[in-house]
Amino acid sequence: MAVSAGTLRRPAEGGLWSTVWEWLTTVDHKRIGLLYFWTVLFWFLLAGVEALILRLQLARPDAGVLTPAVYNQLYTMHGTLMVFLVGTPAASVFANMVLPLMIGARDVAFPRLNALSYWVFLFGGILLNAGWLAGGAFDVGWTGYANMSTRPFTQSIGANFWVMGLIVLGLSTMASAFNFLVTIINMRAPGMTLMRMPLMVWALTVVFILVIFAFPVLTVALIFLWFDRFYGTRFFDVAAGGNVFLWQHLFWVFGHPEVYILILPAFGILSEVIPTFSRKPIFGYSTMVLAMGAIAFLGFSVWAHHMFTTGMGPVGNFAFSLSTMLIAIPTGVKVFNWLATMWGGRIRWRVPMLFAGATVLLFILGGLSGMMHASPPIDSQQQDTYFVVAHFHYVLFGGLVMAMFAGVYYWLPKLTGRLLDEGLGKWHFWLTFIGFNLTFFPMHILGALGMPRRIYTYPAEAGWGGLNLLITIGAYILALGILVFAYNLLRSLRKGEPAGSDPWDGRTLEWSIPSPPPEYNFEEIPVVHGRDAWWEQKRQRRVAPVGGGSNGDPHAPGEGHQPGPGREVIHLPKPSIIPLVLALGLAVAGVGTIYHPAVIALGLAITIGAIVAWAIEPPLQGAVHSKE
Amino acid sequence: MRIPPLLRRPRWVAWGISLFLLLLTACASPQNTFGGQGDQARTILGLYWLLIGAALFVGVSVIALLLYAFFRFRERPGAGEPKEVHGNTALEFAWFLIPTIIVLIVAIPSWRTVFRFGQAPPPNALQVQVVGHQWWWEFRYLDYKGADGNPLVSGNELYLPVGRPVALTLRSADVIHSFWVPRLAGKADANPGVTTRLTFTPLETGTYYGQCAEFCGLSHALMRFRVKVLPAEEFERWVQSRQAYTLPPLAGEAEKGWQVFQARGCNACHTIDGTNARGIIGPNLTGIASRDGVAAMALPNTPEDLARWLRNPPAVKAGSKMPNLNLTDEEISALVAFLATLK
Amino acid sequence: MEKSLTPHGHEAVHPPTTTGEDHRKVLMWLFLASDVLFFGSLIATFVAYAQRVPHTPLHEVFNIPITSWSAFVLLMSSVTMALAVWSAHSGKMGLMRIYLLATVLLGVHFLADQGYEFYHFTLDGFTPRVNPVGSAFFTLTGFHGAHVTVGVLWLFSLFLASFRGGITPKNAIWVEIAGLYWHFVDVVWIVIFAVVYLIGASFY
Amino acid sequence: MAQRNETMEPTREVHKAGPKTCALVAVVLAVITAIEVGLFPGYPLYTEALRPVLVPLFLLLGAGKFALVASFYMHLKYDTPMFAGIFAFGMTVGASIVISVIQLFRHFHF
Repeated sequence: MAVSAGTLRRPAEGGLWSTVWEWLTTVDHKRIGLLYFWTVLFWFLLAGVEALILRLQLARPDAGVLTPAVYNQLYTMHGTLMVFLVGTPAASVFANMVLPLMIGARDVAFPRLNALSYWVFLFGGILLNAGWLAGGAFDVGWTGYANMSTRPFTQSIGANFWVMGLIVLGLSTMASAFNFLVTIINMRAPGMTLMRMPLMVWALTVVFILVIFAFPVLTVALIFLWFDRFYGTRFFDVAAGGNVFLWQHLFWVFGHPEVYILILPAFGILSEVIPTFSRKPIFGYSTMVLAMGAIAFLGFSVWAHHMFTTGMGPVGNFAFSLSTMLIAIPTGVKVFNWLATMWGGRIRWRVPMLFAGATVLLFILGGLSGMMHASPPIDSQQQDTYFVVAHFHYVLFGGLVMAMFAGVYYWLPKLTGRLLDEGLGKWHFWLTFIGFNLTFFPMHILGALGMPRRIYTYPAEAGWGGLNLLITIGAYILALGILVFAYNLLRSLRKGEPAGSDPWDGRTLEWSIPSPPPEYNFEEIPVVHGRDAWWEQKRQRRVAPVGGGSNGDPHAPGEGHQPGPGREVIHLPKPSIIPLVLALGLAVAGVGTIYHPAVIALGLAITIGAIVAWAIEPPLQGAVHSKE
Repeated sequence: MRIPPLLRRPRWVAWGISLFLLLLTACASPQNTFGGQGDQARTILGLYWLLIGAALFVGVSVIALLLYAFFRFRERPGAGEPKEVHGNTALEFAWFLIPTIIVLIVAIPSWRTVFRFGQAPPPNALQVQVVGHQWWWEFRYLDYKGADGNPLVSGNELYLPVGRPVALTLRSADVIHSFWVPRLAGKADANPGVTTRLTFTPLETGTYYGQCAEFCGLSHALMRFRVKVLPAEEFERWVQSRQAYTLPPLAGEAEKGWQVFQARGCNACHTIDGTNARGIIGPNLTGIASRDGVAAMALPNTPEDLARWLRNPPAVKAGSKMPNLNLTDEEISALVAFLATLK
Repeated sequence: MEKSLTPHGHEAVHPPTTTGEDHRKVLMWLFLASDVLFFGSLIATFVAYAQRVPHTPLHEVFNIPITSWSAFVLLMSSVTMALAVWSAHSGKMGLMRIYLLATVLLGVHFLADQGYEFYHFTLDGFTPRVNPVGSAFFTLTGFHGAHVTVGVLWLFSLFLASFRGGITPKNAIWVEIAGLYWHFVDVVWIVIFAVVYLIGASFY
Repeated sequence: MAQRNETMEPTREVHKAGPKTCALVAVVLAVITAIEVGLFPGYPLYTEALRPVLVPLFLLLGAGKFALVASFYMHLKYDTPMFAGIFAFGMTVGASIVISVIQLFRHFHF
C-alpha cells in the first residue's frame, strides 16, 4: 500500500471514521505525541478542578463544603494525577513530540511499542480514576502509606483501582523509556555524538534511565500491597511481624528518583528555550550534562530524607541529609549556567521565554525551601506541613508545569503547523504567574505557623483563616490563567497563525523541516557537524529550511518537499490496531483482579492473542515515495 | 535619602502595612514553629534563622541577577548579534564552588544538631509513653503508678513539669501517626509495631497546641491535643490527685449520669480512675471536666458541645470508633452533668 | 553508507544503527538492567524480614538437596541455551532446534521442581500467608518462576518458528536475545539460591 | 555508550563462545555449585570454624557463577562494552539499594 507523503493535518480521505481509525492505529511518534499531549492536558485540568474544590473547603475555618471522606479522596487523586498522569508522562509527551526530530531520526526504534505505551497510559489512567465511579476513590494520599492502605484500614474499592492503575501505568512508563533509550542510543543522525545531542535529549535520556531503574521498585511495592489486599499475604501486617517502613523505603527508593523524573524534562526545555530566545549557545554544555548525570546518580541515594521523622536515628538522618545537600551543588550549577546563557544575549520576550524565565525564578525559590528540609532538625518542624506543600508546588508547578507551558508554546506549532496567540499567551503567563505565587507563597507561612497538610478542616483559633482565604483567591486566579491557555490552544488549531518551519529562528534539527513535519520527518537524514546543528547550518551555509522560510505556508509545501527522481526509498512502519488491543487486554486483566478471576482470564486471553498477532504482523509497509 | 518611587504612593504603603499586619496576626497562631518554648524547638529555631538567612541571601541575589539579565539584555531594535560564548572553565568552577560553600555553611550546624538530638535521654528524664490511636492520643506516665499499680494515663492532654527533661516513647495502636507540638519540639512519628523516641525539656509553663502530623485516615484533621506545662509543684499536686482519685460525691443529675454511664456501657470503653470503669478502647476520662476540649479537641469543652458529641459521635468526627448509642435527651444531660464533676 | 533507515524487505533485519548493534538487543539489555532492580527489591525485602522477624525456621522448611538439583538443572539449561545461540549463528539449524528443545525441557523440569517444592512447603505450614517471610519468599521465587515460564514459552515458540523458516542465520538475533533473557533468569536464580536458600537456611 | 559518527553495519558474531568454551564454563559452574552445596551446614565441606565466613563465602561463590554466565553465555566478554556498562549500572544501583535497605532494617527499624 502506498501512502501519500502526507502531513499530520492532511485532510482525511474517507471521512470521520477513517480519521478516527488512523489515530487509533497510528504508530507515528508525532501523532502519538499529540495523543499524549491532549490526554495529559485532560488529566491536568481534572486534577486542577479537584484542587479548586479542595480550596473551597479550606478557604474558611470549620467549613462544611466537603465531607472528610470526599476531601481525602480529592486530595489523594489530585496528587496521584499530577504526579503519575501529568508529571511522569511529561517526558513521554515531549520525547514523542520532538526527540526523534532533534536527533535526526525518522521515527522511534519500536513504533508499535510506542503506540502500546500510549494506549496503556490511557487505560491505566482510566483504571486509576475508576474508583470514583465504582464507589469511592483512593483516600490515603498519593504516597499510599502502608499499613493504612491495607485492607483493615482502607476497604474502599478505589484503593484497588489505585494499585492496579499504578502498576499498569508503570508498564507504560517503562515501555516508553526503553523505547526512547534505544532510539537515543541507536538512531542518532550521522555525526551526532552523545556530546553533540541537544540538552533536551540529554535531559530525557537521564529521565528514561531513572525510569527504568526506579519504576521496578515501585512496581514491587505495589505488588506487595496488591497481594496483601487481595491474597492475604502479610507484608504490611504489623501483628504478623510486618513492618510499615518497608513500604516507605520501597516507595521512596522509587519516589525520589521520580522527583527528578518529573523535573528533568523541565531542565531540558529550559536548556533549549533560553538559548534560542537569547540568541546564544547554552553556556557550559558539558557541565550541564555532568550536572544532570550527577543529579540522576545522587537521586538514588537520598530517598530516606522523606523519612527523617520516622525515627531512623542520627546516623541514618545524617547520611541521607548529606546526600540530599550534595544535590544542591549540581542544581546550582545548572541555574548559574542558564543565567550565564542569558547574560549578554539578545533576549526576545516571547511567551516561551517568559515562561522559561519564570520557571528559573520559581525553581530557585523551590530549591531553597528544599534545602531547608534537607536539614533533619528543620525538617522535623516542616515535614507534613504546608511548608512542604509550598516547596513541592514551587518545584513541580513552578518548575515543571511552567516549563511545560514554555515547551508547549515553543514546540506545539512544530506539530500542528500553527502558532499559539502571543497576546493570549501573555495573559496566560501573567495570570498564571501571579495566581501561582498568591496560591503557593503563603503556604510557606502557613506551614511555619504549624498547619499540617492533608487536614480537611481547621479551627478558627488556629489563626490560619486569613492566609487560607488568600490562597483560595490565588488558586482561582491561577485557574483563570489555565482557562486562557485552554482557549488559546483550541483557538490556534483553527485560527492560529501558520508557524512555518522555523518560527523562532531555532538552533536544533527539528526547525529544519516543515511544520507539521512529513510522516518520515527527514527527507534526507541530516549529517551533523557540531552542537546546535541547524543553527550552524543556517550561519555557515545559509540554508533555508525545507518547505519555505519562517513565514511559509505549511499547506503549500515547497519543491524541497517532493522527492526528486532517484531519491532514497523510505519505508514507514505499518499502522496497527494491535497495540490498542494489547493495552485493552492488560486493562481488562487489571479490572479482573479487582472483580473476578474470569475477567482476568479474558484479559490475558486478549493480551496473549495480541502478542501472537504482534509477532506475526509485518512491521513495515511499502515504500513511501519512491518515484515510479 | 531619596524615597523609592514605589513608597511615594500612599496606596502601596497601606497595602504593605496591611500585609505585614496580616503576617503579624498570623504569628499569633498558637501552633506556630517560632515559639521556642522547649529546648529542642529553641535549638531548631536558631538553625531555622540561619537557613532562612542563607536562603534569603541566595534567593535575593540570584533572582536579582536573573531579573537584571532579563531586563538588561532584552532585545532592542538595532542590537547587534550577541557573542557566541560556549562556556568558561573558571566561571563554571565557580558555579560549583558557590553552592558547595553555602551547603557547608548550613550543613555543619544541621548535622551537629542531628547528633545532639540523637543522644540518650538524661537519667532524670520523665518517662512518658505516647500511643496514637485513630483519632486520639493516650499518654502513659511510666514513672507514676496509679492506685491499681498501673501507670497513670491521660487522654489528649499531656501534663509536664517545667524545666525537667521528658523522654517520650512513641507507638501507635493502628496506623502511623505523628506527635507534634511545634512550640516545644519537632515532630516524631508514632508507628505501629516500632518504638520511636523524642526527648525535650519544656522551658516555660503554659498550654501548647499539638496535632497529629501524619495523615492517619478519615478524621486526621481532628486528632489534636494539648500539652500543659506546669510548675514543678503543681505537676506533683496533679500526680498526687490522680493517684488518689475517687469519684466526687454525686447527687441529682450527676448521680443519674453515673448510672447511665454504667447502664449504657460507657465503661466498656472508657476508664475513670478509682471506679469500676476500666475500658481501654477509648480515652481515659478522669479529669475530663478540666480539659480544653472534647473528642481530641474536635469541640470546645462546653456542656452544649459535649451534648452534641454524645448525641452522635460519628456525625461530629467521621469514622469515630465511639458509636451513636441513641441516647435520649435526658440521658445526655445526665451524662453531661456527671462528666462535669470529673475535675 | 546504507541510506534507508529501515530495512528494505524482511530479509535484511539488521538495520544500520548508530552503535552497530541491533535495536532489539539494546532493548533487551536495558530491560535486563531494569529487571535487576525488580528482583533486587524482592530480595532486599526477603532478607530485611528474614533477618529480624520471628518466623518459620527456614532450615526446617527448605529441602537443600532438591533445590540444589533444580538450581543445577537451570544452570545446565543455560549451557544448552548458549549452545543454541552458537548454533543459530553458525547456521546449524538442526542442532539449534535440539538445543532449544533441551533448554525448554530443562526449564520445564525446573518449574516442576518448584511446583513440588511449593506444594511441600505449604504442607509443612510455610505459606505466603503465615508471616512476612513466607510472603516475601513466595513472591520472590514465584516471580522468578513466572520469568522462567515466559522464557519457556518464548523458546518453545522459537523452536516452532524454526520449522517454518522463521529462524535463519540472518535473524539469529531472535535466538540471541531470547538467550540473553534466559541467562538472566538463570543468574537471578544463582543469587536467589545463594542468598535465600543457602544463607537463609544456614542462619534462619 | 559507544560514540560513533557513522551508522554501522552490525558485526557477525559467529566466533563467540563456541561449544568448547561453553562446555568448559559448564564444568566450572557445576564444580562451584557442588562446593556451594558442600559448604551448607551438615554437608561434607562444612566445619563450625567456617560459620563466621559462610555468608561472604556463599556470596562470593554465587558472584563467581554470576560473572561466568554473564561474561561467557551472555557474551559480555565479547560484545561491545556498552552492554556491560548498561548491565553494570543496573547492578550497581540495584546492589547499593539492596544493601542499604537491608542495613537500614538491620539497625534502625525494629
